[in-house]
Amino acid sequence: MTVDQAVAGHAPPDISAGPVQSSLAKGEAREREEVRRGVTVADGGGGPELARVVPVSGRRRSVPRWLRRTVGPLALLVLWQVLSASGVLEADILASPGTIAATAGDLVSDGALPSAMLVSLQRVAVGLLLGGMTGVVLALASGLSRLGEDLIDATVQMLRSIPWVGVIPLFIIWLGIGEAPKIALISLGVAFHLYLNVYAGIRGVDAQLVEAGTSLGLSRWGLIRHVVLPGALPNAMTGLRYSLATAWLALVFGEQINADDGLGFLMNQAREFFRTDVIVVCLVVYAILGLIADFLVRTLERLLLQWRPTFTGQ
Amino acid sequence: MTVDQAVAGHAPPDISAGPVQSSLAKGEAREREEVRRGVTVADGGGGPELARVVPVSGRRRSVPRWLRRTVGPLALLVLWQVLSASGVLEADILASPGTIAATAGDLVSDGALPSAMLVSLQRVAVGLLLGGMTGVVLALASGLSRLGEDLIDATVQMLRSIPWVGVIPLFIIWLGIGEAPKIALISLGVAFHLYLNVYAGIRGVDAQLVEAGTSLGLSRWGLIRHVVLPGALPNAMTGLRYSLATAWLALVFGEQINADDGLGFLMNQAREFFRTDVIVVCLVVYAILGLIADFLVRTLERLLLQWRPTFTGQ
Amino acid sequence: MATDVHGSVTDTDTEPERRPYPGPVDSGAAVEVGGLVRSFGDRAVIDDLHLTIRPGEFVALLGRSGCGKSTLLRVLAGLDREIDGGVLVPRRKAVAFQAPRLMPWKRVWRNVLLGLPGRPERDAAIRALEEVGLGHRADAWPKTLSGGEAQRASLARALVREPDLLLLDEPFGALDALTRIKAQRLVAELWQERGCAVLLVTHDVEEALLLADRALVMEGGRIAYETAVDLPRPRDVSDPRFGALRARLLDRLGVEGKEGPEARETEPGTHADTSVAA
Amino acid sequence: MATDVHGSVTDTDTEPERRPYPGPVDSGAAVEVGGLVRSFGDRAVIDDLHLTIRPGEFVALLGRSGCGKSTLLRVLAGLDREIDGGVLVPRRKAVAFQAPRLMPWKRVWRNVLLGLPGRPERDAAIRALEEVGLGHRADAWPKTLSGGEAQRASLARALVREPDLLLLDEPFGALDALTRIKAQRLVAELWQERGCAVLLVTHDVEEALLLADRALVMEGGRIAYETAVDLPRPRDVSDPRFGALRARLLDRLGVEGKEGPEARETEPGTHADTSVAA
Amino acid sequence: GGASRADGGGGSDSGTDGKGSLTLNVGDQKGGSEALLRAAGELDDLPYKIKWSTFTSGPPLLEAVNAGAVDIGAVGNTPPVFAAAAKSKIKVIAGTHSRSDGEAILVKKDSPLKRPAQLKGKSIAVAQGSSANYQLVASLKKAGLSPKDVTLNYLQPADALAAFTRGKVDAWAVWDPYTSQALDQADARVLTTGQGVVNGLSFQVAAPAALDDKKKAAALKDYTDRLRRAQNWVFKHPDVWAKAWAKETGLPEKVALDAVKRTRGTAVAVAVDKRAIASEQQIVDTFAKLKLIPRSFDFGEFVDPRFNGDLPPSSTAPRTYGKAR
Ligand SMILES: Nc1ncnc2c1ncn2[C@@H]1O[C@H](COP(=O)(O)OP(=O)(O)OP(=O)(O)O)[C@@H](O)[C@H]1O
Ligand SMILES: Nc1ncnc2c1ncn2[C@@H]1O[C@H](COP(=O)(O)OP(=O)(O)OP(=O)(O)O)[C@@H](O)[C@H]1O
Ligand SMILES: [Mg+2]
Ligand SMILES: [Mg+2]
Repeated sequence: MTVDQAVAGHAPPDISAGPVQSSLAKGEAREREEVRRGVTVADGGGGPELARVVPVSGRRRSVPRWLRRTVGPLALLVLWQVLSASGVLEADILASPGTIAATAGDLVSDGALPSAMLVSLQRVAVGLLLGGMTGVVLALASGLSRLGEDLIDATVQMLRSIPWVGVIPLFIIWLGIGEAPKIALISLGVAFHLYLNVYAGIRGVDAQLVEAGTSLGLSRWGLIRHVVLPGALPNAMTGLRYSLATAWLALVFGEQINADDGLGFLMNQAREFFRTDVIVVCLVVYAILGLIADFLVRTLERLLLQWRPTFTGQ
Repeated sequence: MTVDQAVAGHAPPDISAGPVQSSLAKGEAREREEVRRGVTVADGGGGPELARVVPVSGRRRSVPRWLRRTVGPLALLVLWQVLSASGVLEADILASPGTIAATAGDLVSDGALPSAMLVSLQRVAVGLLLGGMTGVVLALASGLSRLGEDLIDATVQMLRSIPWVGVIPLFIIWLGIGEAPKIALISLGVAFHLYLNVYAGIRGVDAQLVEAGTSLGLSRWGLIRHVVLPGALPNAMTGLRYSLATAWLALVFGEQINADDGLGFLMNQAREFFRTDVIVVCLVVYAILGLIADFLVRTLERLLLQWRPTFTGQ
Repeated sequence: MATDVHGSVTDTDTEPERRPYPGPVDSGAAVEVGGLVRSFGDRAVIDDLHLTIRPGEFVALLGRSGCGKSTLLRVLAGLDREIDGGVLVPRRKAVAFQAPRLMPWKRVWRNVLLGLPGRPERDAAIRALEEVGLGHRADAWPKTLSGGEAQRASLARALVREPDLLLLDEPFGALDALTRIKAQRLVAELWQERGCAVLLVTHDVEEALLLADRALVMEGGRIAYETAVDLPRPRDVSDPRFGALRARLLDRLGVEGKEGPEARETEPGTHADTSVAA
Repeated sequence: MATDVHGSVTDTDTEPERRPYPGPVDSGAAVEVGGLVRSFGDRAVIDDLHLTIRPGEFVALLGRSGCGKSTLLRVLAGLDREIDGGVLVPRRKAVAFQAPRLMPWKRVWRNVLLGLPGRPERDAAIRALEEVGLGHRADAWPKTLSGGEAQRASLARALVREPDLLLLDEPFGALDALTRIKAQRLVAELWQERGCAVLLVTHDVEEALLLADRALVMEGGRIAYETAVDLPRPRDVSDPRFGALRARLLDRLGVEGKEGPEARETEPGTHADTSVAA
Repeated sequence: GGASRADGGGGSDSGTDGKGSLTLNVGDQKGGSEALLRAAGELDDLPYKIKWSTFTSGPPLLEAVNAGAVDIGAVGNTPPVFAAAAKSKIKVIAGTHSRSDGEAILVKKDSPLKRPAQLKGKSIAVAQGSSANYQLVASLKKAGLSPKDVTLNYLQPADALAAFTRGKVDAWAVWDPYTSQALDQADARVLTTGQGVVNGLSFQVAAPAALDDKKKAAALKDYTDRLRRAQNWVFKHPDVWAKAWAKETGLPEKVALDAVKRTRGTAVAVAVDKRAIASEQQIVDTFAKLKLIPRSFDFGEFVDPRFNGDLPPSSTAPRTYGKAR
């Protein structure tokens, strides 16, 4: 449910006009009571002011979720078009959606964009996998044991704040200029995000449930599998949201190193050669990737978190 | 409590040797029972195997938390020194801590680092403030109402995935080359991180508590203040963790724009000029900032989340 | 008796009904439910339920576990609106839920004051907590309370309010005998003083008969049985009429009904003729 | 009777005691507690408590709300180790907590099977759930259960295990009369069949006397009162000895003790002579 | 050109050309050496393999050289200065000399600024540490100004373009092809060029380890020869090259052709001789004075003259397509 729903059918008690209440205020209450009960049946009394509980239909949301969620992005698109058409947004500031679409069309038809996406997708997939595993394992190690936390958490918190651009030279020295440093960059970003959220999730699991699991005779691993991890899942989903976006963002840096294809490369090159329209196409692709990631995570959440009757509702 | 603790004093029931259990298995259980109760007082019976519940002292952790947390970072430092001293880590790969300390000393004594920190700190402060407010307000709008969510959430999820380097030219066009675009970049990073976590937090608040709040006659704002926000606080803390780091990281990009001072500038410049030692000093500064941020958030958490008996323990 | 007063009509201040249902709307009732349906999936947990509660009336609601009592309470509290049918309730309601639902991030005394108008003082909360025997735990975090303590805190939170309708969902379930008696007395006193309508969900037939003007039994999604408890107050469990009522109710609730007025004296409590095999 | 068998010593398989406490260690007991202290801050909720439960013994634990019953159970379950004193418990324990503590992310039937050794089948869970009248809700998410349903699921979860010690913390508190009787019967049957030791926390004196071999009253952090329930099974609440025991226990629990064997017949249930002012 | 790529596969293998057991790792930029050699047909009969690695700009390329990840790569006249200042493991082994008309200070067409001296007090965009940075300082000096007399706005080219277009800066010091692009698209005009102010050199920078390897050294020699021939080819076929270059980089063809005629096509291969070293040393000293590098050093230590051979001296005048636009 949302606050809307919660509050709508339920006006806040409007007692504010009354005198300041004492805890279980007796004196004043008794007087009122006498009036009402007819000890002094003055006006014959009357029931309290009633309000109708307005039914809401369970299936009132006929517009599917994903459709309603396109409203915002579409509105943005329309705004962009309107501003471009009306000349407020000059072409040299930001090309109109039409121009961008044309450029995108070119990039697709000459194969530049598809091949870039494909190359990047592979990197992202590997990076997500490696980084995801690292992040979750670290989070488990430090979430589940005090010793792990002492050793790992501060270290990760420290490394996490490091700007990875600055480490690219070191990466080149350590990992060469092949796929390794690119994937390492992606993995790093992913790992830190997952770590942070999964760790927070683990540390947010209700201790009562952990106790219950222990008392049911769950082994250490059973406890992790059946209690701790599911309990950390909502946070892990937030972590996944981050990770998906981060993996693609890391390309912008990763594909500075010896790349001649990929989304990040495309964007860097466009920036290098002032291809503003290509830059915007890349940005739009990123935005779409963001929407896809969001959709994926939402779907996952619907599947995995259906047990969760939270404020989210529906 | 940690799993360590939970499991240690409580060995998992070792019933695995027994035959497969039926739900409330009657047959086999009855036989055993008869033996035990003495229906066939064969061996005189015996109590079950007992285990001692080993007391743990409440104040067993004499080493303060923050001290134990320095172990990881210190170990890393020692490792670095050892590798450097033993020649495994050559100076041209990564200078030794000593060299770095010397460079840091130079940077401090000639005022470059302090002045950079000061300049950046101001930017970070303003950016944190603006971005923090924006992020929280957006998260509230979209966390609290369905309409808000439909309009805002997808849009933010989309914009969040955009690589901001690509947008710097637009920022310059819109905001000039003064402080504005730098602070805008910081704010953006901060806002997105806070948004994502606070939104997840709001949507993770127990619906039962929201109901309780509503039934207590809380107004919309009261509900937000007393139920939704406190419930979202654990996630907001994770968001804050992110934000603090992100604000400083955004400097690396923000201070590409017409800056001649600041930590990000220092680092970019060092990178441009192949000053590996300065880069490493910057990285170390970032790492220390990360530790400070972690310390701040932990302190805040201790203050604000003491009501929360989670797996965190103590 | 408290229940024989009902006065003139008050404005209901709501839009005209969308779906007319039988039964008076403009009576001076505190609760008016007509044709209420609440389904979860295919299962109609509440199915064409009708219920009127007069202002100042104390109604006890009994029924099997899972029969929909809490669901009805949530509807009356205005918390569940995925319903069909007409429901009229006072604006001012207070609820003590079946689970305590204390805000874990507020100390007990702040939980008690939550949502009260004005700037209520800590003292007010302490007084309320003392009435339920929890004064010493006022500064505790909710999650450190024992089961019964949490339930009492939740009760205190409902009772400091001054509602026209008090909804209590098994408020004494986790209390020991003595504490329970005290809490029952407290509720009775407050009800007497304030004259609000009370709907008390309970599994304890005696409790229902000691406190209520009327006892309802819910079954099959509706009020399947209803009986006025027209005993003088203070009530005495040893009163033969009490015993008769109890027997009838227990019978209705499915506990083997050996209990009649004549058998009463040998059949104490709700456990009637329960015997445990050994 | 089930409780008169105790046999030879079994190895306790633990390190030698750090803090010796009075009382036998090597007896064939199912639970051995000596000099147990558990403090929250300055307050010693359990203060020098001694308790021995024989294998196969059914013990009921009564006491005022907040007196430390659940705390004791948590210690016995091995969940709370910030204690002083000696505690010996069987390795195989099962607990039904006061709050249901179902894993919200597992459907009811999976909750029931959680932690069982081997690869128990869904059927096993369904059977256990049917015994507590919850077969039809086996596939529900825990948070959609009613209060009583959740409590029964939690009970079923404890009962499918085959422990040497069964710890039940007010397992019938949220159940209606009939369901409660059935659940009590179920526990009694299982206990009979398995011969495990049971520690049952309850607020219902009759329940305690119907089920237990021994009833304890906790007060001031220790077992302040203890009485054997040496009545033949099946027990009958109308038995005068039952009434006498109930009266004594109620008296000990602070409910005005008009009840004596002679007054029993007019004082049904735990509510004794409660009267509510009106 | 561009049809003969051996394997066009994705991944980091930008591609390999040639046959043989020896593999030369070449660092490149988009539209750089690879495109040049391919367009000129110099990759068709390679007796060794070349593995191409593409970088976005000179500095990361030199990082890779320093790390030994690539054997050789082409960069402008400034990145080696910084790399050398950081004691990177690099050796300059060959150079080209081209016109410096592309190194320009641009102003808007309608700007009141006519002479460099008028820049006093103005704000100027420049990428820190780029060749334009040196050009700006040198041009200012020539006009009797010091960097302190102007407001320097450090901006990367893409960002500077935005700032320049919207008039957030008064002038912009930049190099080709950005110069051509700005002239074409951003209503810019040239206030002054670097001709006669900067040395107009570009370098092939190799990893010392590769030079120490006899076989690789031979390949490097062959590689630089091929580059020199390709450069000659470019001069003769500016249109073909401009087209190929534009295709590689996404530059508009017109801009590419302008840039080729203004700068790129004018390059002649020259020796890294004393004179070249001296002119680089000048940059070193200037930057040291500006505190862009911690201290001055001898640039000669980072030069390996072994391939100078019969190459013309670095003072050789670049070619020209006649009057630069
Ligand atoms: N959100 C839900 N989704 C599906 N079924 C639900 C949901 N909420 C409640 N139910 C079911 O509706 C029925 C009625 O629930 P309710 O909580 O009203 O029972 P109750 O009468 O209060 O029982 P108890 O005495 O055990 O508290 C139960 O069977 C319950 O499982
Ligand atoms: N973590 C804690 N911190 C502080 N006090 C606590 C904590 N846990 C329990 N207590 C207190 O210890 C006392 C005993 O709690 P316990 O839960 O054992 O009571 P109980 O006998 O089970 O009561 P009930 O019948 O109400 O469930 C209570 O007053 C409770 O408030
Ligand atoms: Mg209920
Ligand atoms: Mg308890």
